[in-house]
Amino acid sequence: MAKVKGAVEVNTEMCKGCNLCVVACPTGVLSLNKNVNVKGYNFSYMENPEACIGCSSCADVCPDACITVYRVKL
Amino acid sequence: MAKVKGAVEVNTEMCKGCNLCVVACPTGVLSLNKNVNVKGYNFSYMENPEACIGCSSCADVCPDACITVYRVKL
Amino acid sequence: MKEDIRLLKGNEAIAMAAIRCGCDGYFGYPITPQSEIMETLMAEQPWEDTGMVVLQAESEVAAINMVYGGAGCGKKVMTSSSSPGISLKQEGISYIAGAELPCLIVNVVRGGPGLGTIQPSQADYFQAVKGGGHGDYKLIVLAPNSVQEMADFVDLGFELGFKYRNPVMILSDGIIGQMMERVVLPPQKKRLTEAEIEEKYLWATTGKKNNRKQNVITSLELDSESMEANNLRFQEKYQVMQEEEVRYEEYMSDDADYMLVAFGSCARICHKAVELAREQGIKVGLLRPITLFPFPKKQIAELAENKKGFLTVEMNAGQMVEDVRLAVCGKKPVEFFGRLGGIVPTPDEVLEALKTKVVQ
Amino acid sequence: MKEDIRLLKGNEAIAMAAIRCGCDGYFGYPITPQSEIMETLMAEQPWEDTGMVVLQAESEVAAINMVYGGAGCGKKVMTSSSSPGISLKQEGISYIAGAELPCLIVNVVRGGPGLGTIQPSQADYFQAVKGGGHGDYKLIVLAPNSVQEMADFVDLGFELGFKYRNPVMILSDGIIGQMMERVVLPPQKKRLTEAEIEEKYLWATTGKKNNRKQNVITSLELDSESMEANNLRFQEKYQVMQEEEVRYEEYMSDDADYMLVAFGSCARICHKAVELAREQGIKVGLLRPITLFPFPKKQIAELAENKKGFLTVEMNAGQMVEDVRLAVCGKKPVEFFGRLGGIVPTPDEVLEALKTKVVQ
Amino acid sequence: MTEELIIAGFGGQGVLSMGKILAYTALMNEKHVSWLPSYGPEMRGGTANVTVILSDEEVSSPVLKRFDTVIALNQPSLTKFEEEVKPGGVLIYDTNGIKNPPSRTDIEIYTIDAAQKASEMGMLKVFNMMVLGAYLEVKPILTLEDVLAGLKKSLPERHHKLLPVNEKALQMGGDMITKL
Amino acid sequence: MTEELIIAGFGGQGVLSMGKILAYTALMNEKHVSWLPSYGPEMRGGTANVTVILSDEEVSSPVLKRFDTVIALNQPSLTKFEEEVKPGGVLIYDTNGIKNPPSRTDIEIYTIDAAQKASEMGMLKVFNMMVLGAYLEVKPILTLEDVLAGLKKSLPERHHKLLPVNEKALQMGGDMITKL
Amino acid sequence: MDIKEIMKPENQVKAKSKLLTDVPMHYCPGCSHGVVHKLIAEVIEEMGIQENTVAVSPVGCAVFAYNYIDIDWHEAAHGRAPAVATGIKRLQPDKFVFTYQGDGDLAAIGTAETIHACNRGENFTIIFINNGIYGMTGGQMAPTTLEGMKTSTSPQGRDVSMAGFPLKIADMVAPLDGMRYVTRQSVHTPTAVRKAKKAIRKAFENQKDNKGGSLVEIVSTCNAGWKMTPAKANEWLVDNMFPAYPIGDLKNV
Amino acid sequence: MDIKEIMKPENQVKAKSKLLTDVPMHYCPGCSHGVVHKLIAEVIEEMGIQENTVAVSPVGCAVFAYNYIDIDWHEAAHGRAPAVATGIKRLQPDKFVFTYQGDGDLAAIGTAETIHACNRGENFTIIFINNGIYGMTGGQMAPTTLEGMKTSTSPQGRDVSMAGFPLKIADMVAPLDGMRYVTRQSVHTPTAVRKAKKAIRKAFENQKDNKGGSLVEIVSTCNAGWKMTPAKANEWLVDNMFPAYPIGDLKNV
Ligand SMILES: Cc1ncc(C[n+]2csc(CCOP(=O)(O)OP(=O)(O)O)c2C)c(N)n1
Ligand SMILES: Cc1ncc(C[n+]2csc(CCOP(=O)(O)OP(=O)(O)O)c2C)c(N)n1
Ligand code: SF4
Ligand code: SF4
Ligand code: SF4
Ligand code: SF4
Ligand code: SF4
Ligand code: SF4
Ligand SMILES: [Mg+2]
Ligand SMILES: [Mg+2]
Repeated sequence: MAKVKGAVEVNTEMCKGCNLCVVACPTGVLSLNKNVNVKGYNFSYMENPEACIGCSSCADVCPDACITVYRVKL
Repeated sequence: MAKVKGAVEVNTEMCKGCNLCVVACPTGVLSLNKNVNVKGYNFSYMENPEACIGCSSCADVCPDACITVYRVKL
Repeated sequence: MKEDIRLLKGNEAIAMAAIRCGCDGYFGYPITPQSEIMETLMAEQPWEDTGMVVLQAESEVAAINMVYGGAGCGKKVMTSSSSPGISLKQEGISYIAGAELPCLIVNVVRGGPGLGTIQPSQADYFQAVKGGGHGDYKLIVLAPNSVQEMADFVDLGFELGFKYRNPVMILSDGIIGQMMERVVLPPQKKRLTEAEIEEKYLWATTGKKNNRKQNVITSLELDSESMEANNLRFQEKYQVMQEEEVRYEEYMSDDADYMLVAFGSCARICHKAVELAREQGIKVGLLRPITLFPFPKKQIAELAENKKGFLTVEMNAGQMVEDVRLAVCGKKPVEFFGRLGGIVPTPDEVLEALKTKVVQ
Repeated sequence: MKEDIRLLKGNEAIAMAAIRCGCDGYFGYPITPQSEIMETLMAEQPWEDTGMVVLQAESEVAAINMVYGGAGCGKKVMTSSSSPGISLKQEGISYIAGAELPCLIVNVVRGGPGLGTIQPSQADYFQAVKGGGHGDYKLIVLAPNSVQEMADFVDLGFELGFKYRNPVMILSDGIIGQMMERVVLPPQKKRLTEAEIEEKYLWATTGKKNNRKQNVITSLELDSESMEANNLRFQEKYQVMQEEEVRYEEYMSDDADYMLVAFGSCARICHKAVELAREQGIKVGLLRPITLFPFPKKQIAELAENKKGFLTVEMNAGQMVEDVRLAVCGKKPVEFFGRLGGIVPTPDEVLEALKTKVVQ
Repeated sequence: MTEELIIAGFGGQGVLSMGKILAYTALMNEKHVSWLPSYGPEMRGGTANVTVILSDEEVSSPVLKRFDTVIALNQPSLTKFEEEVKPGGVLIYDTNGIKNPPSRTDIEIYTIDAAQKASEMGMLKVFNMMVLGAYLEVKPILTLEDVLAGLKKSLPERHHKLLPVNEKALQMGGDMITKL
Repeated sequence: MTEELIIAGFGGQGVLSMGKILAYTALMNEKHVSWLPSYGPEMRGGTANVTVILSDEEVSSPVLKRFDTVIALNQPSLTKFEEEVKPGGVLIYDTNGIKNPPSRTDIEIYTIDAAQKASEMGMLKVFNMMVLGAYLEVKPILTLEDVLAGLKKSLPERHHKLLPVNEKALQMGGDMITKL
Repeated sequence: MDIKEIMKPENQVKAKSKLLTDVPMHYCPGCSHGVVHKLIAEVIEEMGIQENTVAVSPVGCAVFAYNYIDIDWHEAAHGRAPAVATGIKRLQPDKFVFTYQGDGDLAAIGTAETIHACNRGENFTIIFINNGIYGMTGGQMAPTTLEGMKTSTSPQGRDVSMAGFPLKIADMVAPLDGMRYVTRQSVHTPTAVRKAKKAIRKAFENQKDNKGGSLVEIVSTCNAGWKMTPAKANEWLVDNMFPAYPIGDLKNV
Repeated sequence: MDIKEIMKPENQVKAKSKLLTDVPMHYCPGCSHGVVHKLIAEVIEEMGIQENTVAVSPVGCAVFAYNYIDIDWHEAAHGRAPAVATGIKRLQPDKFVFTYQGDGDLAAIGTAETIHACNRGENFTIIFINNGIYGMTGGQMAPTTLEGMKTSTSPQGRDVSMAGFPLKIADMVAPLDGMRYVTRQSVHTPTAVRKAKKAIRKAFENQKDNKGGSLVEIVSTCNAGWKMTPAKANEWLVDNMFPAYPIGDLKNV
């Protein structure tokens, strides 16, 4: 079991649904939402929040700096 | 004794007295004249014509293409 | 022969017309709102067909100098750009004028100064007609007001360019460049062969042969007397253009009390404004200069005799209005209405300006 | 304090004056007949003294863009060149005008078009005053007619530049640049410190600190309404200049029947021509515009009321004469006399032209 | 006959090509036309609009501020162009994502639900043809046949297989339109 | 007093600096001056000339076509500028290499043989000062002392050792001049 | 553990840099420009040099960079950023100065300015976004466009016999004596992003040490110009751009 | 043997090329430009291509080259010869085209045009006269001016910390794929002159073979600008220029 646990917060209004965070996440946490934001983009969200290890990969690749990452050592 | 003999003809009016042919001549044939041409340059001439071996060195380095070279095999 | 009718953007029309008029080479650099010119040429691949060369240069400066090279060979060559890019070409343009070479330069004007905006503008009028480059020279400047004229002025431009050995500019703008209209494309002309060029253009650098003297393309002359003589020859040439090449269009001017003067896309808007004004019983006409140099000064001077006033309408802060004033020469009031920065005046605004500024 | 009197070339005077007025940086590229400006600066080594930066750029294009960079930091920066080099700077000049930055550009004009000649000319008048670059902008253009004015206009140029946040051009020519005359050099001023710049020029990019908003030097505005607003602000600024900054000189105009109008070195020649004419009993005066933009149109319009005619004399094919005509507005005849291609008119020729073209 | 029209929406909605097909078809039917896009720095997303004029006379100004018809395909376009419909003119808008419907009462207002429908039916690529069909239902300046003929002429041969789905979209659009 | 003068010769003959010393000295003596070189693309050789105006009044045109004095230091300069001497004016020329002497009779003509002399005496570097001395003999606008003082002020300290030879040259020039 | 509990300020390990403004970037979804902006903002924030930084963005997709990073900026003419930066740095030598240039900008129209600034060893940083295309103007061929690559001005694919070869400008400037640090990085994976950030930091540190020129090339994607999804563009980048523009340091002295 | 006897037409081994006109060259005595002009004229004459040659001389001391070599010429703006030549060669691909450029021209203002013409592999010849100075305008510093060398804009000697380093542009373009032949030669001795001529010939032959770009750099003197006699300038060339610009082929493929 993971010794760390993470979570991310996506700024859904800034998100452009580019999918890069989804691809970058090593544990398959993220997915694009079926709903769209005001700009018409399918924003990213934690589909499997429990899998998040707070590794920041998603935030690193996000071009629009939409992702805030949290992590706790268990 | 040399097996070839040479001579050069300097276009004295085109000559600018730069002295490069004088320096380039391996046998010390050329020298700058004390007289000047219409443009006021001390033009080059054969001071020691007998030493000329027709090697064209003078003509090669002349920037103003003033020198015609002749050579005969003896 | 059936007419080749298309629905094209102004920029596309220029490209298609260039191929068809037997243009030998295009050298350009991308910039909005005219990149379609090179893109269309690249898509059409004329080098496979007519042999026309199309090259994306490393910059506008390089492009105009490639044009200088090609033009010196007696070839029909052209470049195109938009305002900032045209500014960069000014040295080259002055060289081409000074070396008396024909070529075609297209400026699809956007709003300035500086990087400005990519929206349409006419603020490069002065640059085009007074000489943005150094020295006393003139370009022949053609101002199309439709996609059809975009196409037509390519051929006309080359014709005038070679007739006078002078660079020609098509001064268009973002509207004419980007809009689509019906256009009848000219039939395909053959490019000239080297032999034809040698026969027609004795000055072309096709290689010194047939015992002719060497040909030298240059604008340099360090002897002041000769340099003055060159310049006087240019001035005479410009005078001949002024007498023989003025082109303009009048609309409802016969019975008009007032005249609008506008060129290019602005003239389209003024055309509509004339219609609106006439509906309201205001007798107004429109003079549209087609050649900005040579400018229709005689025509305007004549109109000044029996009209009551002029309104010059431009998408700039007032540039052509100076030429209108020079032509009118104080005989009648000449007012100005303009929009700036990429904003296009509407026919209603023009009508309003006419009423407040000119109509007594 | 004792005056610092020197015998200097106009070009040298510019360099010396630049150091003394606290100029922060010079960026240039060699070209005849103005290379002495940079050469003098390099010999004087002001970086050792005042800290002024002097850099030989890789091209005129680079130089004007270095100026753009330095000017944005609130520094007093300048460049100089001659005609072809100034043409290359047109894009950069338009950017500087569009970003509303102060700077000084010196054009020591030579004959064109193209490579032309290195001899003196005034054929870049249009380029300087109508805008050789794209878009609606104006330079403040100062036309010195002596070595002293070459020196004086450096300081004046910077003063006006900063006052209006606008580029200023000194439009000189090969005569003024190359001739030596007595010149009184101004005393050494201190360069501004960073703190002083931050206080005086709130727009300068000195680093975003003290909780101010970021400063952005730009001429870009894609929103057409805002872009138009920018442009209208520029036009208002130019209007203020027109009202407040016109400079000119009159000579013997009070009782004159006829007026010569000439600028720069040509005005010197006309000055002598006035003397010659007066000897022959011809009552002629001289108006010398010192600011070419803003142009002394009001003054000329007033003169037009009671003079019989005007002769504009230029070393070109007739450029400023258009502005004279616009000012006179048909009230009196405005004739032109010019020499071209590097030839300088003599006072006798001017007198002759006056007699044949203007004097009734 | 003169029809002055603006079509406005998001960049990817096929606004420009819809205008182009309309203009092209009109051209083939001996009308005078002009097609003027608003253009911006080309990046994905953003809004786009195109002014199309179809007329029996020559078109004078291609730039207009009042339109016979406005077709708005998203909220910003609707908001911006509602006021530019001439009194008595026509406003057509797609209801998808519209939170502030139009409020004018001096014009004819029509809605379509094409975006939703197109997405449901996997016909997003011909969404703009639905809208065109709807428009022609209200303003039958050109027949669907004309449009199809125009499409056929303007498409390269290898794309002719797409004609049937376009035809379907045109028809669906015509059926879909509702007057408010 | 106004003296309008042109000095013309080969590039290497010190024409420009001669004019400069003259102008500088006059400036120090409260005169108005202008010094205008003809300039060309800078390469060695070629001809050079400089127009110098010295006056009690402000100098108006620095460009002239008629001169009070012409100093010609080679044949091309003599040929070109002879006709530009004002009637009654002065023409001074160095005889070295002159094949076509001047023919005007309405002016005062002087010759010097400075080039030859300077070359003989190894004083080529101060040839121009000889010419200046000769000129001042004919037109004593400035004294030799003034010129020397001017030279002293304009030369950097380390070159002051050259002052004596300059003085000598000035004097020699004055002695050398012959009226035709 | 509940998500809410994790999402407490003290557990925050990664957040948007304070130097990034709240203005939504105008870039296409997935564009590399955004990532690099973020890194620059972070580096400036971490070095604490916001007050001393002046940046230059020439026209190109990143022309509005000044709207996103909260420092002083100059918008520059196409290609002239290195000259503009020279003016800034020479006159304010104690500021951190960087240019942010595209491949069209830096390797086509701005070739002379780039090479001469590098040759003079101007003590500033060049951030070079090499996406093999002119993004802003609609996807025309850039000097760095790969052989055979389709763009709007090479619709049949770049034909090197007509249009010349992909220009490796970092290789050209690396040997210049004025240059101290020339590196090629990318931002297509988290690891790459972290390396790229280190490179940018190093380039900025060099300025502090008055070392001379640094150039950080970011081999980037332009998914819009390449006509691919962002993820696909990243793959294409690896397969096609990297062989031509291999990642790594070219010079570090 | 009497001199008159030797000087018979049949004994003539070297004479002025027929392609050189009778106009006296305006160059300073001993200037390298003259020597190179002569070589070019000889090569064109020997290859028999006078009728098919179009040359480009930009402004610089050689701006009047057209007065001396009897072929068709274009005078070009400062720095733009490679662009002008591109226009000529693309439109007349069967002509022999060459540019004749100084170091100020080719390595300063014309850097972009030079590099891009080379990168495109334009099938023409660049003759590059590197005399380390701006001759024409009175001896200002060029990009190739050596460290410490005095010029009118570096009167205290070139200070590389301010003005940058001598730019080795032949080294920069040699690696470009478009370039087939890049060589550095000189004309300070008869042997050097003969080698230089061979190099020029090779560069012209490459055009015939449609090979792509060739650049022949001639490391030259400008005795006027250097303020030396011509002979002294040649010595200075060997001692100072050659170490920085070593003679030899940089590329020949
Ligand atoms: C003088 C000039 N020429 C051309 C342009 C048009 N233009 C703007 S950005 C650009 C190129 C953009 O490409 P790049 O530098 O690679 O940046 P990217 O958009 O790919 O990030 C061009 C050609 C211009 N603005 N100014
Ligand atoms: C646009 C422009 N800038 C500057 C000049 C002035 N200029 C003429 S030649 C030259 C440089 C000459 O040096 P180089 O190219 O090395 O040739 P060289 O004379 O040494 O043979 C310069 C700066 C010009 N004519 N045009
Ligand atoms: S922090 Fe790591 S694990 Fe968590 S969502 Fe982001 S990439 Fe996935
Ligand atoms: S990377 Fe950023 S913009 Fe892209 S989908 Fe994820 S959160 Fe949204
Ligand atoms: S040919 Fe040879 S030997 Fe004769 S003069 Fe010339 S260099 Fe001397
Ligand atoms: S090399 Fe030529 S120009 Fe020089 S001195 Fe000899 S002949 Fe005269
Ligand atoms: S066009 Fe390309 S570079 Fe520009 S924002 Fe879109 S993806 Fe990025
Ligand atoms: S200045 Fe130099 S390059 Fe020019 S001609 Fe004289 S020696 Fe030759
Ligand atoms: Mg790019
Ligand atoms: Mg040189």
